[in-house]
Amino acid sequence: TRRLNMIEAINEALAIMLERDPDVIILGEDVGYFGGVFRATAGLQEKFGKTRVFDTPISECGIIGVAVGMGAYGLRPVPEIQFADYIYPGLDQLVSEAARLRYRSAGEFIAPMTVRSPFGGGIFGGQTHSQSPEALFTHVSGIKTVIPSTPHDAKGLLISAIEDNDPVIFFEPKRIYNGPFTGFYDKPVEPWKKHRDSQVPEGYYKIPLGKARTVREGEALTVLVYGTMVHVAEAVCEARGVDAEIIDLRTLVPLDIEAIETSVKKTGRCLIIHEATRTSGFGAELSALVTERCFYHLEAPVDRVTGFDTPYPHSLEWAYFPGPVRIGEAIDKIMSE
Amino acid sequence: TRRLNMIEAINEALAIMLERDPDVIILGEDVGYFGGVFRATAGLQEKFGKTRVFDTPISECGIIGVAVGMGAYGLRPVPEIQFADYIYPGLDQLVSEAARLRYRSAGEFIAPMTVRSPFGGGIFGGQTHSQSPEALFTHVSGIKTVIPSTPHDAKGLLISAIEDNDPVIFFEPKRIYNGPFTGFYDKPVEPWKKHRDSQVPEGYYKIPLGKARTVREGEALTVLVYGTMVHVAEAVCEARGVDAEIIDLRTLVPLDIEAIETSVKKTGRCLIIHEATRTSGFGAELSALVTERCFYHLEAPVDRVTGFDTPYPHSLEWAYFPGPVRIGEAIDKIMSE
Amino acid sequence: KAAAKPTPAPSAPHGRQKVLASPAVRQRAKDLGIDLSEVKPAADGRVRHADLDAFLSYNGANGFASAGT
Amino acid sequence: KPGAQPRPDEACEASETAPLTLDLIRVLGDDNQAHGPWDPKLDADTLRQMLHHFAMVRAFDARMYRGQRQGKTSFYMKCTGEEATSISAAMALASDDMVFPSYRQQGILIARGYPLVEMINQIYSNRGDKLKGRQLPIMYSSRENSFFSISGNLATQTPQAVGWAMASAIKGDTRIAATWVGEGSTAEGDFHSACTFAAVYNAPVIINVVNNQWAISSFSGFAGAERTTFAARALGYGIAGLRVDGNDPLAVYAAERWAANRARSNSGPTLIEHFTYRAEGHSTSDDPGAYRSAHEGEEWPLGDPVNRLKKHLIELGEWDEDRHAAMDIACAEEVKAATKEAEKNGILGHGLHHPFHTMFEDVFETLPWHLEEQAAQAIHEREVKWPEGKKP
Amino acid sequence: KPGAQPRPDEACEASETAPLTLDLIRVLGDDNQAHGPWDPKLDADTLRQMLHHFAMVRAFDARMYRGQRQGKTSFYMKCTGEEATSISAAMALASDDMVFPSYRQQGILIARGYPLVEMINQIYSNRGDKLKGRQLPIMYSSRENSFFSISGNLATQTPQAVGWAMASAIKGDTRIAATWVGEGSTAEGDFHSACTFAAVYNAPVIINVVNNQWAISSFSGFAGAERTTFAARALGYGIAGLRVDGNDPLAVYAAERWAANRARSNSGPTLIEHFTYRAEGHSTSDDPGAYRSAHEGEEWPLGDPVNRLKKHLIELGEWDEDRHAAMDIACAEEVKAATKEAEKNGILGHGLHHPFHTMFEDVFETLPWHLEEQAAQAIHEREVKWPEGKKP
Ligand SMILES: Cc1ncc(C[n+]2csc(CCOP(=O)(O)OP(=O)(O)O)c2C)c(N)n1
Ligand SMILES: Cc1ncc(C[n+]2csc(CCOP(=O)(O)OP(=O)(O)O)c2C)c(N)n1
Ligand SMILES: [Mg+2]
Ligand SMILES: [Mg+2]
Ligand SMILES: [Mg+2]
Repeated sequence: TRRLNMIEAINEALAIMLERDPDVIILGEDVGYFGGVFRATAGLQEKFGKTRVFDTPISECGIIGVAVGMGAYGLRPVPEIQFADYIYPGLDQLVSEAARLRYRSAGEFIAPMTVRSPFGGGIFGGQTHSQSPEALFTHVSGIKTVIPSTPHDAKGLLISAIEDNDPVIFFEPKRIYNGPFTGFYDKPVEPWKKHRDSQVPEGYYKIPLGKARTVREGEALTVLVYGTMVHVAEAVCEARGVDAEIIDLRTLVPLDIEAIETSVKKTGRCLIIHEATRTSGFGAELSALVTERCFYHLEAPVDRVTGFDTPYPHSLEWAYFPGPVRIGEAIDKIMSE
Repeated sequence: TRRLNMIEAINEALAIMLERDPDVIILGEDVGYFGGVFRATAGLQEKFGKTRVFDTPISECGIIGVAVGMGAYGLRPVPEIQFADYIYPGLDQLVSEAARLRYRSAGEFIAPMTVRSPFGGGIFGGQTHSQSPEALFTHVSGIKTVIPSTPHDAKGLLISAIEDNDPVIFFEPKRIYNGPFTGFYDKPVEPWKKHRDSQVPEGYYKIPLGKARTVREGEALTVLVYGTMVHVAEAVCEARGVDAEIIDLRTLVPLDIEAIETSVKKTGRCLIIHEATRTSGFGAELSALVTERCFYHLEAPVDRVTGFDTPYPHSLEWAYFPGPVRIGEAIDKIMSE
Repeated sequence: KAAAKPTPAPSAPHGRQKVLASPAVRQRAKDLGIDLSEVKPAADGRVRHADLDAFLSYNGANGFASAGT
Repeated sequence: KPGAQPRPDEACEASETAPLTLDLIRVLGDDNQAHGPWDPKLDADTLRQMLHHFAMVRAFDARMYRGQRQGKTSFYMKCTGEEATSISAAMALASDDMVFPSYRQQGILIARGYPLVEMINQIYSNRGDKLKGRQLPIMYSSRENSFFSISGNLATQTPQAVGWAMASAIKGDTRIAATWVGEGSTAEGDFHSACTFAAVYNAPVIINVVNNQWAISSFSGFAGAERTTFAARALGYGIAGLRVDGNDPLAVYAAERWAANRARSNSGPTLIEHFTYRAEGHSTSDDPGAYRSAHEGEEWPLGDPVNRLKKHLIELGEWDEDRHAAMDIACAEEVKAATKEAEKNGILGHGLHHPFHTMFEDVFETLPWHLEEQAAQAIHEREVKWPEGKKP
Repeated sequence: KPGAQPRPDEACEASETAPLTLDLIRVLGDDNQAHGPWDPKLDADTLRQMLHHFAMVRAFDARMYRGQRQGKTSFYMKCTGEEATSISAAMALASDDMVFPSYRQQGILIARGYPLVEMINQIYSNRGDKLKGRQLPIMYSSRENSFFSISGNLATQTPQAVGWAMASAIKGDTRIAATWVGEGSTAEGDFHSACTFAAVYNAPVIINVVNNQWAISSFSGFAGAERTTFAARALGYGIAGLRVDGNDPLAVYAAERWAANRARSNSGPTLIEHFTYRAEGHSTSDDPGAYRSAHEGEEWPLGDPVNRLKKHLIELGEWDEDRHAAMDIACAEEVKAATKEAEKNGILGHGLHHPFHTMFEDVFETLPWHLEEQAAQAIHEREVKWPEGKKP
């Protein structure tokens, strides 16, 4: 193992899959010659050629649409959507076509694509470079939603996603591409190389989709979280000295319900954290599931800490962001019930 | 008041608003000369002319996109999307543009449009004429989601929606256009004219957005429901003799939280019903809210009865539909806890 | 247990007397065979584990067996 | 006019086709003979085979339409008057070229020999339906016949076809892709994506725009037809474009073959507008009387393609009225027999559907826990509704 | 070549413009004189005003770029080399014609006299920002100046412009709409919707495609430029199309005025391709060195529009180098002064932002309960972080 940041880990996963499987191809805006606006595909076109890694017209509909056709042919496309905020023009091809193709053709045709897309805020990107639309995809049958939180996981999950025969949306928390941001925006962010989970094995390895990761064990409270917020949650629990069990979901669909149930039944308290807007965010589903499955174990109301129900504002982004204060107070409240 | 079915009530609301406000215009696929595939706009072009009511190219993106521009000009467009299943190509214009225009321009420009769209299943329409995508819109900040369940409400809510200065998505439960379907698909559906809520006042009246309707009062259980499922819920409670308080939400965003809280605190039990797929459906948000706000009053887990997490299947649609058996068993379970 | 006791309560004018408690407290009470409405709640009207404990030790003195932890 | 259109080399510059995008390629004249450079010079056997496919589709449409009216299924769509745009086009392709049709190209399946019984099973969504009753009638899929799964969402198949063609090119495969889309549907953004990607990557694909002049109740002007032709869209992207009389089976065949040869030799994509006429209602849910005059249909603006091909064959001395009448009867019989056969597997809503568990299969490759739970619920509900022994 | 392009009547058939979609309308020659029928014959005052706007935008871009580098804001985008495509075009419109720009048309605001301080307030997202700090820098909005709110989502403004124009026509208003979209962005479905709706409803709109040859790192070929021009897209829809040298201020003015007159007289929409060159990086987040050669930029393929206009004025005897140098200094001073003024309202991230409650306003016309609750939470958090007296 070496220490990699998240972009390097993703780049490595892509390179490995391009190498191993001649049917894997990468397409998207600026992913080819330039290597992607976040450099996730840097060097890949040079290494694998223009038929394996190529730039596309600026049409998310076209990018996903041709990927559906390529999947039907037998390729395993890995399209990039430059920012999750820009996925909507391609949404119909993703939710009405890719996600339903296996079902509607009774398995005759499949869409084994992995749509990579940077998501989330905290980079002063304003309302169109900061969104977290993951909940929308979890409502659609037939698509898997995967969100890594560390370089180690990013590589292993991305390889699993690419090998998966179902369409996967792979959201990359761009705020932590370069370091595990903990929500203390006025302090410098540590680089990944200092973090335990930047240890990335060389070569091919997989992390199964649908399996959560216990970030730390605890008895007092279960925290359900994913992406950037994993690190914020961890830092806050650390700072408050709460004996929290932090579960990084890694995959929203399919969900590791067993890990969730076991933990909440143990702790009797559950806090859910995400950066996305609150109403009908994935936190709502988690809250409903916990209530349905762990009801009589609950000592306190399941609570959600989320982004607000507004567009992501440019200048007030740290007021919007579900940071240490919001999380800390929610923890205090749950623990005091 | 006269007795109208839902299509007639909607048609009347549109006619009244076209009459009252010269800035109201109607556009959509087949809405003009023909009067809409469900006849909701029948006669309106003839009466108000081709500049007020007109057919469009088959481009949901264009329909919503031009409506945004028309709204910016000062018109009050009422676009129709022929089936909710076909809204995705126009989703970006709706969620990234219409919904955020007031916010991003700090009120300089608004998008006071009402997007009407038939939704829901039960008509053997297969997976592309049966969807209930309302949850997606509730996750987006800046758009209101309205769903009527009776001719009386349809007219009053639609008038409110059109007069509202925010974008509204107005989902019409197509299964009950002609009669209040109660889920007993093997029995003939009564026509609206026999139903109490087909009494529709003549002329202009409004039902405020954000106010739920108590369909019936009860002490034993709160049922949160909207659209077609209101009638199914009522029939099942009737059949089982459960003293349920049935709340027809009418507006999902903004939600009538007061009505919900008051009722659940009274009954201590809550069942949520919708036809949409379960995972991350609006039921999840309702469940989370009830848990957050009525936790210590709950005597049983909040439960959801929903469509399954599959595309709407053509031949097995009654196995998919959250009908009397699924609802009845859920009620029994909640009441036995 | 759908049948509602028509005992009027000041806070819930239309229904049976409501006991406020977390599901975990309700479950424990149920396991212990305790009717929550007989437990004296705290000032905020809610029954907590401590209130159950107090109820148990009070009734324990009257011959009930302790449920342990 | 028939025979007057020049036929450029298949490897020509796209711009050379510009005049053809505003013209109308025709081969069959009023004299029922083939004219000009676009005459595909098909032998009589091939022509008779084509005619037979035409007759079969028409017989099939007639019976399925009636079946829907009789309550055997929920929905049906005819292609009356447009038979050549699918059948003649499909015959000009290799049988393993991949097609991405819209919902009105049942002719392709017929031309490729897909069994009628399978089609009817799908339409009835019965126990024999290979798509497990999941799809609306006529939304076929046949991987074996290189026929892509039909979507209810208009125009989505067009960029998919381009993607398939790009994949074929990447892999050095000789197969090409062809897609069909209604003129009304060309307004969708997907169509624009398809044309843009086809142009940028020089994809070996044929984009067939079936301009039947109607989109449900909206005449083609609402897709822009009053401004220019649909073939002219090709000019906008700098790809080859042809406009063909879609009711002239020979012209359709020739145009499609031209485009197929062009694609196969890596000379690029072609957009073909098939100018035709939707002779019947949009679907069984439609009432065309509400928006177009009753005799508009009778006028068959371009002439019934079946009739035109029949007369051509008679003119060639290769066919006669008696054989034609006999063929029509034989087709009707064959369809009837297939219908009977399919009905053994059940009709819609009469119980002989696929087992409830199939509803949860193929959402994903394997069932995650939540679908397993939901499947158990559905099966449980079935038992509640129809306890052991009671027929569902 | 300059002056050689015919200028059809503004009310001509769209098809008459076909040759112009493949040509390049030019007015200014190497001799720095205006040539041919497209010469807009502007008076010297107007030309000087135009030149002043050019200089001002360039000074503004230079300073804002530096400001971003100095950490005063998060983001900036220059329009260097493309000044004419917004300024000269805007000057050819009526001041109350509605514009739907993309993000690189700051020139329109300058041309319409929008105060620099307001622009900078927006860029700094400070307390003075009329958009309340909500939008990414340069995403201006000014209803007063008939300048539509800029979106981060590419091409979405194009059907909106068409809708505005349709509304104007419905209301019998004489105002027209104009929109700007990058050549890369024409691949989006929205652009296709815009063209289709413009064609179908004959909307009084101008669709300006700014072909600056680059879309971030992707050259225009990825939008289809190797196949045909972007102006040729107009042919596909049967609307008028013009292709103009976007670095020739007189040609841009003339083409835009032609299209405006056409639209205003109800003769229909026009698509104009402005062929130009993005002389700098895509934005402050970009590193063009990674994908294009360093001297590509230096070559200024079509000649710097500022320089060309300056030389023309000098050639006319209406300008000289000294006045030009003085103007540049004056512009820089004016920008500097405006910057100072704006900085009094704060710079990004330094506390002088709008109050927290504004974050929840304008989501809807009035705040529903859930936003009221969330606003209270945000304000509470503020108090926790910065208790009374402690500066945030
Ligand atoms: C995205 C989408 N929007 C709307 C519809 C509803 N719809 C079904 S068919 C149709 C008309 C299509 O007309 P055309 O493309 O000309 O094809 P034709 O029916 O004439 O073959 C419409 C609007 C749909 N299926 N998908
Ligand atoms: C829908 C959408 N997709 C992708 C992006 C990311 N993006 C921002 S600018 C840009 C390039 C646009 O190029 P072009 O249209 O040529 O405009 P230019 O920058 O050259 O003015 C891209 C891909 C976006 N903003 N919106
Ligand atoms: Mg995959
Ligand atoms: Mg058609
Ligand atoms: Mg560009």
